[in-house]
Amino acid sequence: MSVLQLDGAAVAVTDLDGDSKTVLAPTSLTLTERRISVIGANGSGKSTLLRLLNGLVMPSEGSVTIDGLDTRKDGAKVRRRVGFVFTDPAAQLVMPTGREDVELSLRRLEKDPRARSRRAMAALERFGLAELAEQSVYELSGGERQLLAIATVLAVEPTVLVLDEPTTLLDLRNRELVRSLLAGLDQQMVLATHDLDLALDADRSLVIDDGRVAFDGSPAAAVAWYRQLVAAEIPLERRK
Amino acid sequence: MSVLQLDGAAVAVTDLDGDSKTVLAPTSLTLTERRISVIGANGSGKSTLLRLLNGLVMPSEGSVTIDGLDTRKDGAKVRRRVGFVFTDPAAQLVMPTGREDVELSLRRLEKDPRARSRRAMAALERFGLAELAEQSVYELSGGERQLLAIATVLAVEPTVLVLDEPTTLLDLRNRELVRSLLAGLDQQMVLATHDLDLALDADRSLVIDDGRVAFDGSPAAAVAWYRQLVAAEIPLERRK
Amino acid sequence: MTHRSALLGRYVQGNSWLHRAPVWSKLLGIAVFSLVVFLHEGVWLSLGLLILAAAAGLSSGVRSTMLLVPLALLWPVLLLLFGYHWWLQGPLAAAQIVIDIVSVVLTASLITLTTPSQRLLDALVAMARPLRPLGADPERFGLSVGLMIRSVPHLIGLGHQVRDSAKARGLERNPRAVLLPVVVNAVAYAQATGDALAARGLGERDDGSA
Amino acid sequence: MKTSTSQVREARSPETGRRRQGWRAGDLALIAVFAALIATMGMLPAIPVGGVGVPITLQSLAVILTGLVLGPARGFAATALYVVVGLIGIPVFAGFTGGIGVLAKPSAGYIIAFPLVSALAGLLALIVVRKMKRAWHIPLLFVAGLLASFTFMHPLGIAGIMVNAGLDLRAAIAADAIFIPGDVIKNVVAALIAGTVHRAFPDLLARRRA
Ligand SMILES: Nc1ncnc2c1ncn2[C@@H]1O[C@H](COP(=O)(O)OP(=O)(O)OP(=O)(O)O)[C@@H](O)[C@H]1O
Ligand SMILES: Nc1ncnc2c1ncn2[C@@H]1O[C@H](COP(=O)(O)OP(=O)(O)OP(=O)(O)O)[C@@H](O)[C@H]1O
Ligand SMILES: O=C(O)CCCC[C@@H]1SC[C@@H]2NC(=O)N[C@@H]21
Ligand SMILES: [Mg+2]
Ligand SMILES: [Mg+2]
Repeated sequence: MSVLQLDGAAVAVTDLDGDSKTVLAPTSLTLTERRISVIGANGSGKSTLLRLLNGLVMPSEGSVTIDGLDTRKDGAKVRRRVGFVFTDPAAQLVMPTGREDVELSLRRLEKDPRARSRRAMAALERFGLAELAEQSVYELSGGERQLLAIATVLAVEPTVLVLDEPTTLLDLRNRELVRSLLAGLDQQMVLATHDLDLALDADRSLVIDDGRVAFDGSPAAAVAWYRQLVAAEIPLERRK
Repeated sequence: MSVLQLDGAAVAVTDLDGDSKTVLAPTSLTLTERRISVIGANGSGKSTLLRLLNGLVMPSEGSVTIDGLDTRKDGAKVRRRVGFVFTDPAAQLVMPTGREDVELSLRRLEKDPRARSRRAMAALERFGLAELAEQSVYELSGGERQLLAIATVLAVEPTVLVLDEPTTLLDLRNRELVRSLLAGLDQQMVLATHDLDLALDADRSLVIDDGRVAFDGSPAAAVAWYRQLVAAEIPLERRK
Repeated sequence: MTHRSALLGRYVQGNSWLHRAPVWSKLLGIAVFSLVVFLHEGVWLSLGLLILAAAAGLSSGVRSTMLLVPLALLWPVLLLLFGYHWWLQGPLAAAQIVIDIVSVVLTASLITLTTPSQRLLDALVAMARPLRPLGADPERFGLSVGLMIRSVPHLIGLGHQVRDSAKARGLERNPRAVLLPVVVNAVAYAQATGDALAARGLGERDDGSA
Repeated sequence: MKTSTSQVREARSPETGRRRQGWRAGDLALIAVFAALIATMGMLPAIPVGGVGVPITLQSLAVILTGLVLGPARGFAATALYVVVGLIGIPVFAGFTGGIGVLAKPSAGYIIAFPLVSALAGLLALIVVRKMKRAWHIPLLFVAGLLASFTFMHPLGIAGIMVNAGLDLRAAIAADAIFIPGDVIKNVVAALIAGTVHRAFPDLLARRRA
């Protein structure tokens, strides 16, 4: 397993008014478990934490290292090691059809175009997407597109997988499919989700609340903790 | 309640090679219940069915009428009667702040700018969004944004509300928030969802399978039927 | 979580003379201002115009951090232009060019900073009304301009988002993975916006059935 | 002309097969977003070349692309919207300029030509994606853009330089010639992008419906 390390990493953003706002308070963590799940309310900072891990967001303070590689200095190397699946598949897919998109991912690994094409089709097959390989990605259903986004990232076999709510648009069956596929992978994995069943399927869980790690421990305890957090709030009253 | 009627309505698309593909087989339905839920697998045709109801998609065969208004001939009138809420609220909001977005909705109904502004604030108030009226829509939480999206659609007082998976991107609390809001609305409602609990909360349910209405009846029976459909398939094998 | 730049600024509530001025007068103001900037000669006059623009900005009650947002985004371009024109035409000419850009961008952003988008829309609709006999649809013209202004920051954000997703897959040096997806995503964004308008019965020719 | 967005798939009235009444919300959104795209690409640094003060810019790429992607009517509308917004005084022209004064600049001819270029490129593109085999789309879209550039952009550009910079025909042609290699490359890029966009969104122009 890789060592994902945050040393006092914090994220502040400047909003439209020019004010600075803390999105993630200084956080120190060492993640070495195989499966780590991240849960928390909308806007709590889950996506921000995940994006730190492959250098899509840079810490405004502190540092983030993956096996000793600093995301700030060795961004390209880090991203080659850490694959990222976005919640919004549209943010992920860049080519007009599924096959082309997977092939684009594979360019770095496979120089021979025919072999690349074969590998791409195999990757799509795995997710039951072979028939849709030549269809415009903008004409796929929401769920089909999300499956495709996962397929494009898994095709390059990164050593660490970071997944930001990868199952939100999926139906019962496809959710099961993705869950069992992920369970069968050897890769280390960090996964943010609102699906608490999926979150339970981990070795360690973090609960993020209002930009800080509010709980860190076993998945069962984390889910219980989060449920309590939700229940404690006065219903219909908004956080913050 | 309005009468939503499909008369042999079908949707077929031609791909670039000229091949035709059926997305929705000819369907005849008369929907008059107050709450109708639509469930089914990814790619089964739920969104397509919903989009037919307000003329975002036109039938390639047959017709769709809302209280006798044909979506093909009276598209503009139909869309004024039938409001549509998308899965991703970010796609729905087109103005920088909540108040401006609701005012945009109201432009057609209210020509006087001051009255428009007042009505917009009243609409926001109703959903407990008044304090957030001047905030950038990007700074709202997922749940707030979804509530706002629903508010912008309801501001023009549609008689029917069509919602395509409105709770999928939301956390536990926000899902509850949107659900209780929907339960309190007077409008007739057609809602597609993968959240089977939400689907149970209806007067009538449709299960869509492979582009046709495979089951039509009580929500409890529909959910049971769908679960069975999922269980019956050889696991990990894709439909179709 | 895309980055949203606000080159054109966004409305800031207030009650200054600029906030109260009718929208048409502000549009006329910028038309005249840009004409003067275009016609005048000499760096000192440029500086004078910039001071005028800055004074207008400061008297609008909008915080100076917000007035400076466009500069914060543009300074690399401005520096480049300054260097280039210095080399080509000397420091004074270079200074004039850069100062002119700053004052025009500043005055233009003052319009959006001090006018609620709906009032801007109303004004644009009123401006297009005389063209109705020619087949123009003022309401839809206004909506198009409003959407265009709104889309500029969105497209800049899209540029960042696309770079992010290319980076997330280790494709940072592939130009194919940047310009093309920006355009493709722009089309997708336009379609989503069109659907969102249609879903609310907006943007369609008014058949009088409101 | 057939215009429809991916989900709004009605173009011709089924009874008569004649052109339907007008643009839908989706078309309006496409027009606005592409006008914004031209403005955004115009914000990328312009490279001043030659003595007449017309820079190398990416607007020409955006203008051709707009035509090739949107077709003649929406393409013309989008580019015209961009030009109108610029003439009002919003700084969307090269080097953050704007206002009616640009019509007195040497680059005025190019600006006037922009909408015509989009319209012609769009008309040719419509024929290409409807009538030709897919394998030919990109090369023919390149030809379409090039034809539009040489029919309107360069001749009107030359005329503008003659009128506003007082050059004679030979000198004006020479001044314009500097842009030709770059514009050819831009046409290649525009064709590559447009060909791909039409595959991603067949309903934009390519798909014919019974
Ligand atoms: N670039 C930015 N500018 C302004 N605010 C930002 C920016 N990025 C994030 N935020 C804010 O930071 C907070 C955390 O965002 P983040 O996306 O990490 O939340 P999340 O936990 O992933 O939420 P969700 O469950 O809805 O996906 C939110 O309030 C968001 O609005
Ligand atoms: N324009 C189109 N061209 C080709 N195929 C299309 C088009 N639009 C939809 N489809 C196909 O039609 C099927 C139904 O799509 P639809 O979006 O209605 O599914 P859905 O039931 O909403 O799925 P999800 O649960 O994933 O949202 C999908 O397989 C999709 O790929
Ligand atoms: O001032 C403007 O905004 C217009 C600049 C026009 C530049 C023209 S467009 C055709 C030719 N190719 C270039 O790269 N620049 C010129
Ligand atoms: Mg998130
Ligand atoms: Mg759907």
